[in-house]
Amino acid sequence: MDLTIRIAGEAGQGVLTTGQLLVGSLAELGLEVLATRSYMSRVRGGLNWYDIRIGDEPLYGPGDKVGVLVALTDEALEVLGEEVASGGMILHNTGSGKGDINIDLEAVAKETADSTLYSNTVAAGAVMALLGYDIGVLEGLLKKQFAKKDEGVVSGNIACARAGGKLVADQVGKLKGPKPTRKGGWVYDGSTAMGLSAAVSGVKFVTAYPMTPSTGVFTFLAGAADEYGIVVEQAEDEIAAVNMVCGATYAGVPGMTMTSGGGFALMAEGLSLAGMMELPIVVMIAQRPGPATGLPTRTGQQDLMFTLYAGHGEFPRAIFTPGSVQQCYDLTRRAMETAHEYQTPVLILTDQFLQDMEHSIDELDSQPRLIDRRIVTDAGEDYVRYAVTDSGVSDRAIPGGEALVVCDSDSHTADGHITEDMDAHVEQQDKRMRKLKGMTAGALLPERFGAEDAETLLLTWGSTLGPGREAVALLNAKGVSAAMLHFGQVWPLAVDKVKEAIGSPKRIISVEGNCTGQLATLLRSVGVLTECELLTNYTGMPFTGAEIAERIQK
Amino acid sequence: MDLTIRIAGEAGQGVLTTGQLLVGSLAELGLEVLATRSYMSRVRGGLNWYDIRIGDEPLYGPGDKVGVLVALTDEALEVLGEEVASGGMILHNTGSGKGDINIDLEAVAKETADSTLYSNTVAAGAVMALLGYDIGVLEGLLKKQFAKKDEGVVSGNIACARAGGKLVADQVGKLKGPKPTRKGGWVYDGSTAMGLSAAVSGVKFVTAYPMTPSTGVFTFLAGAADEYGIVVEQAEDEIAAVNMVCGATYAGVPGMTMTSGGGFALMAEGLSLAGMMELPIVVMIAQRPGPATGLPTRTGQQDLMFTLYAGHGEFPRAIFTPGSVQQCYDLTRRAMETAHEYQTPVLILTDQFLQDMEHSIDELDSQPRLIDRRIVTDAGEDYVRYAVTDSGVSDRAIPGGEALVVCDSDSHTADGHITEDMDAHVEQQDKRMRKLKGMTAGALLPERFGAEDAETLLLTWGSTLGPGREAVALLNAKGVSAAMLHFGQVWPLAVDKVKEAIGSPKRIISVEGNCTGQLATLLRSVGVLTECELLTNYTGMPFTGAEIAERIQK
Amino acid sequence: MKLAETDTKPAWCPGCGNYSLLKTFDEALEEAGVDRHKLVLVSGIGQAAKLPHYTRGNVFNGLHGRALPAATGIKLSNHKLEVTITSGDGDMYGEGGNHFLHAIRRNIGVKVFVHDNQVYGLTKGQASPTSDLGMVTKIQKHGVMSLPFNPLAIAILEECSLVARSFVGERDHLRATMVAALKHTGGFALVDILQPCPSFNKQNTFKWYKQRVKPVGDDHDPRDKEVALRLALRWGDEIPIGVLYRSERVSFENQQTVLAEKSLVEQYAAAEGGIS
Amino acid sequence: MKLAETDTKPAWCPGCGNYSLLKTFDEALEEAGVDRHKLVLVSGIGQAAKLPHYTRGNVFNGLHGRALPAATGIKLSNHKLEVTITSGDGDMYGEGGNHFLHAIRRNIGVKVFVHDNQVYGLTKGQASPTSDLGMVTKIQKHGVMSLPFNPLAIAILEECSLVARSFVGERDHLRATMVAALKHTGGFALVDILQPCPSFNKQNTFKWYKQRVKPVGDDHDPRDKEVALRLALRWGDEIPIGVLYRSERVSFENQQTVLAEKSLVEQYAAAEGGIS
Ligand SMILES: Cc1ncc(C[n+]2csc(CCOP(=O)(O)OP(=O)(O)O)c2C)c(N)n1
Ligand SMILES: Cc1ncc(C[n+]2csc(CCOP(=O)(O)OP(=O)(O)O)c2C)c(N)n1
Ligand code: SF4
Ligand code: SF4
Ligand SMILES: [Mg+2]
Ligand SMILES: [Mg+2]
Repeated sequence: MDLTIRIAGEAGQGVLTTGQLLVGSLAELGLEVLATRSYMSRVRGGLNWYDIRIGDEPLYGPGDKVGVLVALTDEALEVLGEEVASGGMILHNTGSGKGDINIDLEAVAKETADSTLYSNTVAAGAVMALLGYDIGVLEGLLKKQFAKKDEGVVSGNIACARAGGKLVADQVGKLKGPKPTRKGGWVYDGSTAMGLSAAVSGVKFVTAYPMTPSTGVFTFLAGAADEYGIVVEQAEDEIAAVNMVCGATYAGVPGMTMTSGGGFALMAEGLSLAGMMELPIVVMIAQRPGPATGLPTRTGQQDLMFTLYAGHGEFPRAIFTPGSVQQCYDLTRRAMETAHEYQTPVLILTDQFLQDMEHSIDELDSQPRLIDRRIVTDAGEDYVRYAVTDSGVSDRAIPGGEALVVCDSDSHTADGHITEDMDAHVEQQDKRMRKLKGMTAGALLPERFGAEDAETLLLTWGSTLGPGREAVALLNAKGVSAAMLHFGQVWPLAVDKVKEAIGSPKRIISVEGNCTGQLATLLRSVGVLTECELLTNYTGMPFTGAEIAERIQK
Repeated sequence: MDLTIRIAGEAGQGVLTTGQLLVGSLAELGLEVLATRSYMSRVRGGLNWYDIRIGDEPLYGPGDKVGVLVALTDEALEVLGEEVASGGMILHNTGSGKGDINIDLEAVAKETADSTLYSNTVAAGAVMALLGYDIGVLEGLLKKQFAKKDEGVVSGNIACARAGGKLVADQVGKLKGPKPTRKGGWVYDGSTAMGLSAAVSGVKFVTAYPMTPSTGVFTFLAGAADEYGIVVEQAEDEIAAVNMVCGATYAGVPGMTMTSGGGFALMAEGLSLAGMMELPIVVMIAQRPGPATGLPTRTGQQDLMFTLYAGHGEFPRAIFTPGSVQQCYDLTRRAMETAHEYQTPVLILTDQFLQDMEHSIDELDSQPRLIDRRIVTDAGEDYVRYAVTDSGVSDRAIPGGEALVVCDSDSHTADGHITEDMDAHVEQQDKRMRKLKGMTAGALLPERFGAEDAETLLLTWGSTLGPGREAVALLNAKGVSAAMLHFGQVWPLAVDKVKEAIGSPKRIISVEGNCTGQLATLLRSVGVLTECELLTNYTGMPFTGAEIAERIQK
Repeated sequence: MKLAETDTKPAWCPGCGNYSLLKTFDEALEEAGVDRHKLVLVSGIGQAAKLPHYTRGNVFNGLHGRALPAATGIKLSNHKLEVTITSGDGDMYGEGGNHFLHAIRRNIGVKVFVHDNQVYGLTKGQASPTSDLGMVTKIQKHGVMSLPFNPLAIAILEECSLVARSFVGERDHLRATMVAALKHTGGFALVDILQPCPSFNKQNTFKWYKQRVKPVGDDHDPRDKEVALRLALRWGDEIPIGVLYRSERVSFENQQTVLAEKSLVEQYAAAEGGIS
Repeated sequence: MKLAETDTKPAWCPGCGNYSLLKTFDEALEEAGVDRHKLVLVSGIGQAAKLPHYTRGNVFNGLHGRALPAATGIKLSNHKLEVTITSGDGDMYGEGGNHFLHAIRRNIGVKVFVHDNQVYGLTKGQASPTSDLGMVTKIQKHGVMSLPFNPLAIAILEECSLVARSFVGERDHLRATMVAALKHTGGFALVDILQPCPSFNKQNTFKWYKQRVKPVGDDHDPRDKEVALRLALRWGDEIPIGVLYRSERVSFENQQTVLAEKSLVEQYAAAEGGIS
């Protein structure tokens, strides 16, 4: 069984604080936890919410109906009340009596600990108790969290948690939370998993211009900079960011920048530069709905084709599209490795939904395990940067040693110097493009979830992994023969293998967070697919498994 | 019959001047003329050439073998000598005797008119005479050209032209030029045709950051600004340029910017803005080989897919790809009209080859014929900018009248004000995307050259029109059943009609100036095509008809 | 999902300096007699840049950092419009820095109001080009190390047509300064407005500004470039506010021969008429 | 088609100021004792930006306008390299204007040599940000209307670590100025070099510059910001050349705690070694 707790209220009211207390406690208890965030583009006010789905079996995406709604404002209750499942309960932050449970959280906090600041703790305590969970684990968390503050803060919070618990005492039993089934403890969000992976893998230079929803990774890396030895610098604009990373990778350290679609649009020229100069840059793009500024704090999957073709001229690139928090960790490393193996730009395409998604997974290794930069250290005076090879990959030396390293944005000869000779131009272009062969051979194949011979095959990429898996399970439970193929890498594609992986199901449905079906377009363009159905959602909200399953059955 | 005259030498030596004297004279005579330029990325030195193909039947592309090579330097002779057809002649600018005709042009000019400056005229006179043409027409041209200078300049030049003619007197007859067949006079290059069309059609605001090979149009419009009433401003960068044009079109006048791939990369965000704000901007992109700086003065067709997907988020756009000087004129107007009909960005994709190509065509109308901006002038206080309509097109008012015009880069409601409401977001997104229906219905269909039932069908887009037509003629002449389909508009595509136009020939060959076959990719992506052959050329030089025909027969 | 209700009110935090800025701006527009139908409120993206949605006029709310080029295009197409920009310090001096430099050189006749809160508000508290040295944020963990950008000094150096500074906590002063900018006809007018951001800038608070701002005296001659520059460079216990500088330049649009008589929009309409 | 032969020699016009600039630069590198293996010659695109191909060192010839951010990334990854930039006035002050503003604020330790010919050379003669008022080109048909950008004054205002001007026609002066920049350890060094472009700038010719440039006297104190600014603003019958300004700042790379001991490149190599 599973259940979703939704904390909803204005920005600045502590939606996040309450939610994170619960996420920490519930994960520690050993529940499966998957939390997602919905927030508006403002710092105070508006209507934000935080959904914590808990279960006794692995969870992959957001839940469908809300089991417990903690409505911190009247608006939250009005707008979101109807999404509460039958049998669900509403805890309303007021004495007005519109909820199933009505508590003036701030008043309770004030009364209990003489501070309205702890009202979040009251709410967390109430929810824990309501679902029949031991409040002790929340108390432990509070102790850890406020270890550095004075004793009064800890005791005040603990008293508030208990007070919250007491206030729902008469309701306990009405709604039972799922049973803990795992060894608890670790919860990560996509941003943290990506940032951690980059740090562990040896990113040494990070620069970005802040842009939602990519700022989480940037902030994580700024926080981790001293520990891992990273130079983190805020750029004056995205053009500076991508060009700085080009410089850094040329000089010899793994570099990375992160942005969203609008910022990435400004990086297209720099991407082309990295392609021409053969620099192993990594750009992380966290998608949000466009065009233009669009909905800055929402989610979407509209930039696949743009990412694939961004930059003038033709050059090889790889695009990874992690689908889970675990993949955020795994594929960030893989992106860095691919960039260095092939000396060409690599993109990581993610989105608000996944960046903010928290998931209870096993502990991620935080010990440095630097990737191999694949540089040559013994190059001598006769070194040339762009030697023509079968693989398209040339020995890469870095400046400072005996070899002079000459890189050019113009067409160049093997020695890196500018040329207008057309034979050299073609030879170098062919050399660069040959990398695609190796990159294709090494590319991640789409992963199948469900039976080999399923009649209906869902195609998904990126963050739709979780909702897609859940949809398959729901469909299967209803006797529908369905499976899913998820693309964790969308470029390059091993055409024959992908064709084989798709097989010939009765129905093929591309499930995408955009309105034109970009994965389907891509697959058609390489000849993997002819016709397929589209199931799209471009509301700014992620899919849920139930939504997909339902729309497929219609 | 046809014949190519090639003038070759260093930048700054007068290659262009000589060539243009000849082009003007030969067109005036009534020959079919098609001239193309090859130059290096430098201001002086290097090796540039100018090919003037003349014929007694319509010409569409550059010639294959050179009939007359005017080699202004030794290098020109060495590098280009072998491209002279058998029976062709070399006029070498020296007494050294390596050419068929050896004239020290500067010495002759000095001797004849006491100025080395007129050496170009000597060369032009020599070529005219050599081919058996009347030098009088060249004299007329010189008179017109130097009408404002003092008499000495005119007479000096005329004397030099005659001197040139005399020096080849003993060679006359060896090589006969084709016969004039048309009423002569008008010659235009692609840049002029485009610029003139924009001016005539009512572009009122033009801004750009200089970038080869788009600067020709920019320069033409700067020159025409006073006559046509255009504000022309050089922007500080391409980002400024595209955003200025967004502002100008919002305010109510047709606006345009021009650049090449690298500059366009910087405009991708602005393009997305125009999509979101529904602004009728026109961006002209003159392609050159990339990636990055690449070969700045050469030609290529590598940016089709980039142009199609540039900008984050999904929004409608149209892409025109003129193939001839005449189409530069016709489709620039059509681009402006389409932008205004659908209130969305429209792109014109051209390249160095076509921008610099001169062609003897009928006179282009230079009288203003302003396009209909399709604005409403009677909107009142209750006006909203983004009314939801079936066509997706809303009434467009411009600021300054009674209606307040509110445009937003964020998701917005019909009144243009920022919203985070997802229903409004989806409603507006659907509205914008609905424009594609009308745009598709009105889209230019690919044009067929050759028999309906040809066994081999060439697919071409943009500037490959001419070489493609010539290839078809050559193939047909050899008994090969071949035809061509040329795309003057590549987006949106009327899928069914394009399918029909393609039919089911035995062989389909996409002939493209890139290495991945971008038109073929595009056609596959929309389901118009499955497999096809590729015939590519990414050397930086344009195709010739002979080259295409030969490679097809292999 | 209907979230519309929440969008009609300004999306600013309680206590934000933008509220009084907006109010004063509205008053200044009235006082300067600006016809709302001829007014185009241009902005980029940021908290400041939302302002146009909360008042009346034509609105062009464009891209982050790109208000100036958009406004330039608007002004050149129809120079009879009053074109204002409301922008943030990140928007105008960070992402938009190059346009700032060159628009002043051009002297395009737009009125630029920068809500200078010395921080990136909307993206939650990173340093901006005007952040003071040492300011610690989640990105600038060791404090800001880049010298603050001084927009007024740069503008004066570039002989910007009108250069002023004010503070949202001095409403009369702010209104008067805004009116001066709105009435200005010589070209580019820059008003940098100190605006507390209680959510993210805990250093340069309302009180911090209030204690420091000091209007330049009536005897200050804004034609004196050297003095103006000296005032602009003052940032410490005392921060001079007021119109610091005025230059004698002709606006860009008034130098265009093509615009000597009619705006481009008028010319187009006339030509269309002539043809139809 | 083989066009290689023509590429090995500088692709500049005969009589171009870049030739003596290149020669002097080579001499300055020798005189300053720069190890060519530790030298990275960064550039953008333009005539000036081709220079790195014509001398010896590591080369990063990047995008038009983007030399500064690339150089910043290089310097931060390996601050033990000597990172120089050769750039044009369009490259550095036009397309690259925003980076110019912010790199100086950052005080990144790179040496910037701007070949200032007051025109766009490579694209054949459009006005650049430093073109004089009134200069007529094929684009600026009515002459340049934007006030010229004054890079030195802006740099001084931003307390750029070292600010200098020189002229290719004064080779000893130029060499000495270049050496001063190369030996500078305090951060960002700007040398704006007046460079005649006989092909496209018919106004500011060799002779025009030669008649006007005047070295600042030995008594000039480059620590005096006001005087430096006054010198930088002088542009007319007399154009001061020399090191106009020096500030007391610590370079950006020297403020990074992470770089206190080793460069990032060294750290990576060490960590790799530890693992393998
Ligand atoms: C190209 C681009 N980069 C980044 C962003 C994200 N962004 C939005 S507002 C903002 C900064 C806001 O700071 P400021 O301009 O000072 O305005 P404030 O919110 O402080 O008023 C940023 C970085 C964006 N929208 N577009
Ligand atoms: C993004 C981009 N825009 C435009 C260009 C075209 N371009 C190349 S060099 C140049 C200007 C050259 O002027 P400057 O920097 O002063 O150098 P100079 O040639 O005068 O030495 C321009 C506009 C380009 N390469 N890239
Ligand atoms: S974040 Fe700061 S500037 Fe933005 S609304 Fe809140 S207080 Fe105002
Ligand atoms: S165009 Fe000017 S700057 Fe460029 S090489 Fe020629 S003379 Fe020198
Ligand atoms: Mg701000
Ligand atoms: Mg220059």
